[in-house]
Amino acid sequence: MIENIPLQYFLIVGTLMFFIGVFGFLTRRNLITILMSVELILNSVNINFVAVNRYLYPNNLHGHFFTIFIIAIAASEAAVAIAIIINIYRKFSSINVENVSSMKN
Amino acid sequence: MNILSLLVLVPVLTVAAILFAKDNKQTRLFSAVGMSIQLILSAILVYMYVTERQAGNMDQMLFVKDFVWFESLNFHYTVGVDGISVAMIALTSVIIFTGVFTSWEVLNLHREFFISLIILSTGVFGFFISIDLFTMFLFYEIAVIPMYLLIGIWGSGKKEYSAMKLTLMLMAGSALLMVGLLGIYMHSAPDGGPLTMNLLEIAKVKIPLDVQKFLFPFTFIGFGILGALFPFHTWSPDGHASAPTAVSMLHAGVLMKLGGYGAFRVAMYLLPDAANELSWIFLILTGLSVVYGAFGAVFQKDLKYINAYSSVSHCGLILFGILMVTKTAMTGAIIQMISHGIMTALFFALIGMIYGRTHTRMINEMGGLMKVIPFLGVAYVIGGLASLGLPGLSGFVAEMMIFVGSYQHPDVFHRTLTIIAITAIVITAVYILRVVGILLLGPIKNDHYLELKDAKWWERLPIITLILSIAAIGVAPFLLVDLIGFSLDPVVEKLLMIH
Amino acid sequence: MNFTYTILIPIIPFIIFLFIGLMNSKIKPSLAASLGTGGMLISFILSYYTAFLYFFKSVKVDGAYQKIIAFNAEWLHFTDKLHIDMGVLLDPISVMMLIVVSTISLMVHIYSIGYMKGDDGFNRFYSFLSLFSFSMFGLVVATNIFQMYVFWELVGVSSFLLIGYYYQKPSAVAASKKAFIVTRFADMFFLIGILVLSFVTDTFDFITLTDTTGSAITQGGSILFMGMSTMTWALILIFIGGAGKSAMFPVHIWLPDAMEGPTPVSALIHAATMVVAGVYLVARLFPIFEISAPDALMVVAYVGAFSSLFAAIIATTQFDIKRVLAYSTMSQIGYMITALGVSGYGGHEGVGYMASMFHLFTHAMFKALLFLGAGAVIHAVHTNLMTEMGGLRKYLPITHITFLLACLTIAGVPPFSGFFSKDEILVAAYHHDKVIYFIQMFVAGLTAFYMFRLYFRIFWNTEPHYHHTPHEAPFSMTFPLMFLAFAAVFSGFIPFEKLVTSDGLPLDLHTEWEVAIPAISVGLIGIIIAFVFYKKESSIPDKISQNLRFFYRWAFNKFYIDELYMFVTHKIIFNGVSRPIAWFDRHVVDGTMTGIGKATEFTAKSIKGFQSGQVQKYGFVFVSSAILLAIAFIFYWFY
Amino acid sequence: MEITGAQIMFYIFAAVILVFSVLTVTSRKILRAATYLLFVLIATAGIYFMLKYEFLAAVQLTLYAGGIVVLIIFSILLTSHISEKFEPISKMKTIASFLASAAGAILVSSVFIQYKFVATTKEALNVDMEIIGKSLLSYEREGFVLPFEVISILLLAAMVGAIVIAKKSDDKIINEDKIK
Repeated sequence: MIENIPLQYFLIVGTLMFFIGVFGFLTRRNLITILMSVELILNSVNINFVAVNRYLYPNNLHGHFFTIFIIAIAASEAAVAIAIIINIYRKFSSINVENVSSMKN
Repeated sequence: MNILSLLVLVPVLTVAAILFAKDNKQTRLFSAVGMSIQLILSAILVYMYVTERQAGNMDQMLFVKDFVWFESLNFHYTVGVDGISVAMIALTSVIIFTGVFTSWEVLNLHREFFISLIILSTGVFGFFISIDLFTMFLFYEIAVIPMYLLIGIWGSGKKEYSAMKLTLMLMAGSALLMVGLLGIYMHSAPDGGPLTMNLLEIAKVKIPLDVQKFLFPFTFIGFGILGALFPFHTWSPDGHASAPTAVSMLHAGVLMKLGGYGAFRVAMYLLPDAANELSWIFLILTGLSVVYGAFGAVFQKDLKYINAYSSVSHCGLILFGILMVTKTAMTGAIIQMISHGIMTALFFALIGMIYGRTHTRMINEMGGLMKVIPFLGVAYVIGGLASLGLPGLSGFVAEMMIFVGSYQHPDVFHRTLTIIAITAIVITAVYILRVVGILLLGPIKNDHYLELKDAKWWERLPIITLILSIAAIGVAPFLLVDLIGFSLDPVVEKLLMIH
Repeated sequence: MNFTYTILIPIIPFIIFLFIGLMNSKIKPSLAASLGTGGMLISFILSYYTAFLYFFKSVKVDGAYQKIIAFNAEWLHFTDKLHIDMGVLLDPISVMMLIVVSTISLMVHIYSIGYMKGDDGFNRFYSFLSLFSFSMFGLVVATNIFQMYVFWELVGVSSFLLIGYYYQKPSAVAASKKAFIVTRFADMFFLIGILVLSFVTDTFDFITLTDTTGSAITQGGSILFMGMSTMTWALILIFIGGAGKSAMFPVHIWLPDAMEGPTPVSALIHAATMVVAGVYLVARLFPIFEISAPDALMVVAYVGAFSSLFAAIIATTQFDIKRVLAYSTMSQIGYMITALGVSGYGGHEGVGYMASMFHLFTHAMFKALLFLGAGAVIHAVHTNLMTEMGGLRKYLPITHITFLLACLTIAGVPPFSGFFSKDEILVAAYHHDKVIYFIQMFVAGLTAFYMFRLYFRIFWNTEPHYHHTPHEAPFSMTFPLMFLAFAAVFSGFIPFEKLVTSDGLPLDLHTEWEVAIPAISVGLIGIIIAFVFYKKESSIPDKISQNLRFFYRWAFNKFYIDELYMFVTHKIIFNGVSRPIAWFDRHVVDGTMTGIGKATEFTAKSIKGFQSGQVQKYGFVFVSSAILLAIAFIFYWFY
Repeated sequence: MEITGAQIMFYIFAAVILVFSVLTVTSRKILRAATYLLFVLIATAGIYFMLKYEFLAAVQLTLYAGGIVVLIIFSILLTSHISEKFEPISKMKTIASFLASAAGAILVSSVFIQYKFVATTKEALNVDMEIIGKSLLSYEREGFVLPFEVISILLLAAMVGAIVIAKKSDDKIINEDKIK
């Protein structure tokens, strides 16, 4: 099914997605959108893992399992992050990163 | 138990006892008892040392004890004393003893004050007994750090600023010193074999001249900062002005001597070639600071500032004598350490007591105090006379040994510097008499001074102790010279070998 | 012959000093006085006994008096050759000085019982007197130059304490401070001189130093700088120290002010004993001066001559009787110094040396007498100013007679002692240097004039209105007057030339009338002028001072030397050196240190912005740096 | 060159991923951004299908697209007004971030394009549920039991942590106010 698509295509998609995520991470100010950017980054990495696994080392499943673990970690991360976001929202009535600066000074 | 380790242990136990003290009375009682024991102990040490020497023990260091501390780096806890350290230990125990009594009535945080004070003295005692550079440095830091608390908490005036300045400058000195000491350590075994921090071992090794020249400034300035080496002395006036009485006493009396002692024991002894090559720079600095400090004192109005600048002048003379590399001048420098230690402690004690009565340290606000507080007045005059080098008191002996010793130096350069330094004795007379004239003599300026009370017993005790020490050294200097005896020989020989 | 007991002479006053000083407030004044006086009496007797033994019983070698070390112990060890010893050296001059010091000191002790009666600090006064006596004895018997320096400083401090005795009086405090600092300034040169001397000769010991056949004396002949040899410099420096104590120009300014002290102190310290320490010092080192540094000796002679003239001129213009005496003292010490300066070593050449010592002796007696007499006068009328005195001969008969005798002595009227000693000095000057001879001759006339001016103003002249009738002092005060008057009159007959000479050998001297007659006539002229001017109230002195207004004012203000010193110390040293140094230290040196601290703080503040706590900023920096690094590495490795 | 169906599929997925990724990070309405993220995640699952990792694709759909996105949407609803629009982002920041990201993307892509990947010659593994399950619980070679356990503990910890953090603790807040 993938005979005609070179590995590089997948990798480039992953790369572009990664840097779009980075761009989002750097520009967005809402904590939740930042979280979403992070999800994008994680996903792009997953694509790379999986593609490399399939194309270069089909004899084992390392990339595959790594992706599974990353998904699990992403899930826990999202849970904790959202808990923190909600807590911050309670305290500052905002989830704008620039407003959250009580550790400064 | 080795008597030297006891010297460190007794203050530690005293601190422990103070922790269990119930109230202020017990606190100061414990401190007084502990420090009296310490005083007796040092007297015993002097006696033991003298008997040992008379019995013909010619080792460089006596009562040596050695424990491995960090085996992998070959750091040891090595203690031992020669005549110089014994003299310095005796000085320290006298000063801390009197210091405890002068702080009999500290107002707040009594217990914490005494604890810090005694920890400080632990560091000093440890420093003087160490012959391992690492142990020495460790105790040095123990002595320097409580200073910050003592000035910052119990001080007066701009105390935070002064405490910070003092601590930072001394820490900068420690940093330089650390470089120097580690450098020496790294070159302590040129032929392979384990590196060592032991002074006596390193002294046998010949460190290459280039390395010595690199390390000497670090070591000498590192110790010199504590010894008020010009231009690194500026912590001293502010620090002393802000410190509480006992702390000023201990600091000017003992802590500043750590600098001179260290410069002599480490910088000069271990790096003799560099000392010979580079001493001219420091000689100029110290020679100038002798005069400079005296001139600086002439114009001050605050009693403590006057004394601080006078300390700069006198401590300059210590380093000056050490750098002169003649045995007489070095002996003089050691005696000057002791003499200045006692003298300046006496001054600071008196200033504290006068301040406690008049609530000012500005000399132009006081006058005619001799009439109302004759005991303190007379003591101040005696201290002043000792400071300006009156024969029969300790200052004279020290100064003359330094001057005569320095003038025996074969180089014209050294002799010229000696003459410059001698001019300070006139300026010293000027500022001492100016203070005595304004502060003690003349008509009484302020009516409510008429009601001032003269010294109480706990004030008389330290002052009499200090004056007796000054007079004893002044009248019978040969005892002290004998005690120091040939302890200087290894250093002088090492330094002269290169000539 | 064993002289070891002589160490008791200084030790006894020292013990008494300690006792009275420590027990200050606990003992009665009468006990202090009797202890002080009693102790002094013992020292006095011992001194006379020593003198007797030394001059008449001791063994002479080739007819010369030997230097005897009665006691010597090492006190402070510098090097194997240089060490301070504490000891007792007996030779003609030190034995003579023992006599002078013990006599005057005993008289002053006795006198003070009456003079200081009822004073607050009576015990303190006696303890200081004892301290002074101890130091002065220690000074005169010094076996080495450093011992001398030690006691030199101690006499300095006793002088300081005694001048500042009335310490609640600001002028006394200022005077004591001035005295100490000025002499200290001179002592600094003394110390440097000692160091230079010991450096070239390798010894402090007087006997080694002054051994005319030894090696020490020939050292240091090389030129040091300004065309003078090291030895010359050393000795000039040492002489500056002596000049400081002996109030020679230009370091004399402390002496007139020192009259703020109690009068017995002025008599003891500032007339008879301490101020001649400089003379004694030069005499002590005389062989070196004469043999290896004649240049230095010439300096000594001219400084002495100039000082004596200078002081005598000022003395004629002063009104404070103690100041007149102070300048007179300075002038007379100038005489002694000059005499040493014009002297040679050994034989007949050494007549100046002998004359100087002779004059020192007689001067001590008559000047102490004059001061004690002045003290009795002040005691009676409670003022120092001669303008408020007059006609006192009726009220103070004993004082009057003794004072007159002292004035005749100092004026050089034969057969009083002053005549003999002054005559010898003039003889020595006559043979050595005519300029000095004429100066000294003129000064002799001036001396007679101002002394009799003083005498007539006090005891004759118009009597002012006294608040209460002056009365004669008690016996404790008049006894010393009479004793000293006796000494002043008759000490001229002591055969000094047989006892105290430069090389210990007796001299054969007879009066040289071609010098003596002009001297006597000059003295008489001075007395007559004073008689005309001041016997009765007269307008001539005012007229003269009007005509010589400029010069008079100059002299009256002591030639503005004090003002010059004030200018130098306050304007130049204080404002020009000390204040800038204090400023420099606070602002430049400390400023640099604080600046380093400030710089750290500033750096911290400026980079604090980077640590904003904003994750996105961190992220941006992280990402861009990572990319830049990656680019850099890739290009570095692959291209 | 003939265009296969697989290629078309890939291009569609890639286009969806990239377009919606961009929309996710640029949209000024937060709920829309979340929706776009959902599309990205689904397209990613499609890519997994293409690579014949069906299990992974299923996990991606259920856990990511299903779980996490729902979680995010919940938190959006809790903390934001749906109609709220973000303030526009400052130009400087956008340009700087864009430059950094673009530079990174170009760099990494160029590396990928230039690098010659070499595939292993070993026989491919047929990925079925049995192998996946055995590998996860095997402690031998090619076994993943240790990371599996670690990840389970992490999940537990995260769960506990999330609850503790999100739990309302009134007294603590009051205390902090007092300190201020």
